[in-house]
Amino acid sequence: MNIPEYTPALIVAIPLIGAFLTPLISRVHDKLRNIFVILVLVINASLVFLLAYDILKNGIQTYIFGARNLSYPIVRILFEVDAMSIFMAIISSIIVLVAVLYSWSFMKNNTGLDKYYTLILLLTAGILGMVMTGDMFNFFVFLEITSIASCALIAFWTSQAESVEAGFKYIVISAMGALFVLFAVAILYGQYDALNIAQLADVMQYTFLDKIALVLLIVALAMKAGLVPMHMWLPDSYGSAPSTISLVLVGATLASLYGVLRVVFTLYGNALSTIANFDVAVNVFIGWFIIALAILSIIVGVIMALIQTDFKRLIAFGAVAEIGYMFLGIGAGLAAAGTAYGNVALQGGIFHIFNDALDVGLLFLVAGAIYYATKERSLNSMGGLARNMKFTTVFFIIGLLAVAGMPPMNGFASKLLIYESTFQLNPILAIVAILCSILLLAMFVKVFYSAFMGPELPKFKKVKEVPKSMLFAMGILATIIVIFGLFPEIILNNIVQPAADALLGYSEYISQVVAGGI
Amino acid sequence: MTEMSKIVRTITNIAFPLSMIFGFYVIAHGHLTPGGGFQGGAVVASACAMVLVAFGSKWTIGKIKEKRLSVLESLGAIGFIGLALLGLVFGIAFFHNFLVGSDYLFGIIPATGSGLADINTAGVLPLMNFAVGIKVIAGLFVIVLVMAYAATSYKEDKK
Amino acid sequence: MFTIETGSGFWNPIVWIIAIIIAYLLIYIIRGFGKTHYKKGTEQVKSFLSGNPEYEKEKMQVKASNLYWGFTTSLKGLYAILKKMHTGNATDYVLWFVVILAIFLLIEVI
Amino acid sequence: MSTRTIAGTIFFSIVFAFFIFIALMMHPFGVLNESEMDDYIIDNTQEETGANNGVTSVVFDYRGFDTLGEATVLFTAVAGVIMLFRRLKND
Amino acid sequence: MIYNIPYIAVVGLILLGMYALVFKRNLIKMVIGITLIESGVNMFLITLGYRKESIAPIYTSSPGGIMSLPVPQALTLTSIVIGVAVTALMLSLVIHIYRHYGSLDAKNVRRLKE
Repeated sequence: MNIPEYTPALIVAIPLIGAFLTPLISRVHDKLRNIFVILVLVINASLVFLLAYDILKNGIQTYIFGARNLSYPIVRILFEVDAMSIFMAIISSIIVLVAVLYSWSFMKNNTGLDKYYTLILLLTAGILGMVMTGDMFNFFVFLEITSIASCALIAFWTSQAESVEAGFKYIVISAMGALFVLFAVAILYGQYDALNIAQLADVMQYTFLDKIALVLLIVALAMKAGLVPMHMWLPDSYGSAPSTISLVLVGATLASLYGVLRVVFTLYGNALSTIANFDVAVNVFIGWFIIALAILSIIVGVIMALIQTDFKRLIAFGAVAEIGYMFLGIGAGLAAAGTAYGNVALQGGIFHIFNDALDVGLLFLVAGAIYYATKERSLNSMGGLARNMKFTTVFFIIGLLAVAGMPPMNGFASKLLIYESTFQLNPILAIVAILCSILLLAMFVKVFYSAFMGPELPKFKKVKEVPKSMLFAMGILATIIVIFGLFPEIILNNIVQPAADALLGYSEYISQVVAGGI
Repeated sequence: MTEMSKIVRTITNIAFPLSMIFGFYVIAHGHLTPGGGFQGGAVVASACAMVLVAFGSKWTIGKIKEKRLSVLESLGAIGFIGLALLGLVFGIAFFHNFLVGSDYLFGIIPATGSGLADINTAGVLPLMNFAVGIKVIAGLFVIVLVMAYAATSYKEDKK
Repeated sequence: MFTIETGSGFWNPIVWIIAIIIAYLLIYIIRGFGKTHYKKGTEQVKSFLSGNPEYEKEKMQVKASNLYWGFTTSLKGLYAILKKMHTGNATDYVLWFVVILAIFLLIEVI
Repeated sequence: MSTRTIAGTIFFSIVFAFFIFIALMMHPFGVLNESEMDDYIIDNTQEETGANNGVTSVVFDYRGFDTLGEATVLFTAVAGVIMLFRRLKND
Repeated sequence: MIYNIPYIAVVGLILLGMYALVFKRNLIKMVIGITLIESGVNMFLITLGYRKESIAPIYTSSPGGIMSLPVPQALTLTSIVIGVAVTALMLSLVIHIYRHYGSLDAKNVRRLKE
């Protein structure tokens, strides 16, 4: 089956049109608006899947905006969608769809829902644009859309001081990070008079200024991805936002992680692999720096999570540790580029992106379900909830096992890849990773014990199971987790491996645009 | 914000139409002279903000509700993205300038090099300028209006 | 379809599930060898707290912040440092960014 | 002086030094290394887009998608501000 | 050296903004810091597009001669509007923070910590 060539443009345009129409439709009727938003996202997700099928079969898709003269495409903005981009697009479209389904009952009693849904659609458009664009400045624009929309959504419950505070911290951090990204883009533009990623990667000479631009890009995007010690905004904002928003924010954070990957492997892929510095290739320096911060993330994340009493803040610190695992895989893939275990590490890191989004997302939804049923946030005042919320408990157990990397859930498959490959790089890394994985399990067992087990508390006697739409949304994520756990090879070979190959095969990405490939 | 003195209000009454006209001029000639939808929109929005400052936020929000402005902004945005989509329908790509070189409105291609201004050029660019102009006017004004009104009403609630 | 190769080993969830089922069967069989004196509704099921009276059910629940008390106490020094790091002050967040930027610039460029 | 001030000053001055290096290493002001893409736009703007104003032709035609993103940013900010100052139910 | 003075001004603006972000505790001053960084970056983009003795890239009654680059100007336009949006949102959050905490000192605005 052939899909039209303009599908990549439609994938960004449809949520945008949906967002512009939502305020008008919500003047008509509230339910109509909810159905409309879900419809838009379902159409969008199906387009993403169609495009994914096409890309995995036929290779990179390029789309030039407003082209008449095809001989010189780099003046225009173009979308360049390879297997890695579509991998991220699949993750974010699933996550957003689940979040919107969950919001139907979860957010029902709030005012300002028309803006809420508008902002969610804008956030979707931002994430999808970020992962599909082939232009550095366009990347910056979508980064800003993502951060502004998520900042407004974090502060959605304006009556709570914590939400507003977290929103402010998030916007300060993300505005500064985005401005440094823009600064780096401007440095690159000043040197090579180009903004296209492929064109820049082709002409990159790795001068002094390029090095500084690389550092600025990596640090700014890593901060937006929540790498320790620049992670402190992350527990604040994940913990204070509504649960659905925490779920979507995971997608936004992972899009920044995608930015790091794209910068290191594609934009500087050409430069890093050819130029050696002090007899050691430059990518080894960067790789080890990322590994060091990743190990720090894992340790700090789990250690801090153990003492948290706020449910969502605890999960957020767990998410910091998970991000550390991803960066560990990526850093090992960079430090050992070209070797077999380096590739395995990279695959593990990329596979873990998907698993992290699902696992942490499911846990956030469970936290939201508990908040919906009991209006409690602190773990100290919970207890015995398993008696009245059976389905939620089952979903929590699935999420717990998955996030801690227990077999046979999906988290184990990706973590195994990371452990075994980093063991060949340096055994200490693998040991620390496994130990912290145990601590991760311990901290979620603590949550399980204090929230779900124990005697039934008198104030929770009347607690009921959450509505069906919320259960349905959690069920989708839990099902995907179990399927991924049982059939890891299918996922690995069909989605993850092409994504890793697309990252390593930067020359193909470049030749699509530069060498007259269009 | 509360109402200001009579002098300020009178001067605003005189200056407001002038700045509106200047803003719309900048929007309309965006494809010929320096300026465009954003710049002109900002000029018009600051004219509206001047009214807000002079007459107070309560009076202004009585004249125009922020919901109406929000709808206007949505319409501007839909117009912009709709023009882009029309490029896909009538032309060859998203954001394709399908009117240039056609016999319709704004279809003339000017002579290369320095020349006099001809407003009937540039294809969809003037239309996009107008869509963006409307969007920016509504957007910037609604930000100022909502912030001012919220500050005023909060003070009154506290009293 | 089920097996993933990791370069130095493999992982197959189906084999694992079969193994865990066998393990559970074994446990169940071993459990069958135990004594069968357990009777419901007698003194046997009541908890025995060295002769002290039993507390109310609600007070028996260990609160979340008291769990892993030993772990957190033994790592008190580490926790003091980490808590000091997480000031919650927005300017400190920016300072950490500057610190990492400076270190990375020194490592990478020089 | 607290530890924070000292550490801040040290790391800030390192970043300061590197940024000054950036300023010194850039190409001289007004003398461009590369201008192929922009020359193409300057030469072809009238023919391809029909606009006399090169900047507008870039904003709405060559890089029109950026402008859509920019309009979306403004739309997002407006939605966010209206949402933040909405009337809550309990008052 | 003398040719790089515009870049030094740019870097000075960015560093000034960073200084305000790191060492000032007032939230409004932090917002000002972000805006300073943003103006610095915008100025950087504009300086990149300048050619010696060039005119604006507009053909309407132009005197003729080489033109400065149009792309950086378009990028700056985009970046300015984005900056306006970010500033508006930050200021509305600051208003809310002041309502909740009664203070604009970053030292007091930290209920979320540890």
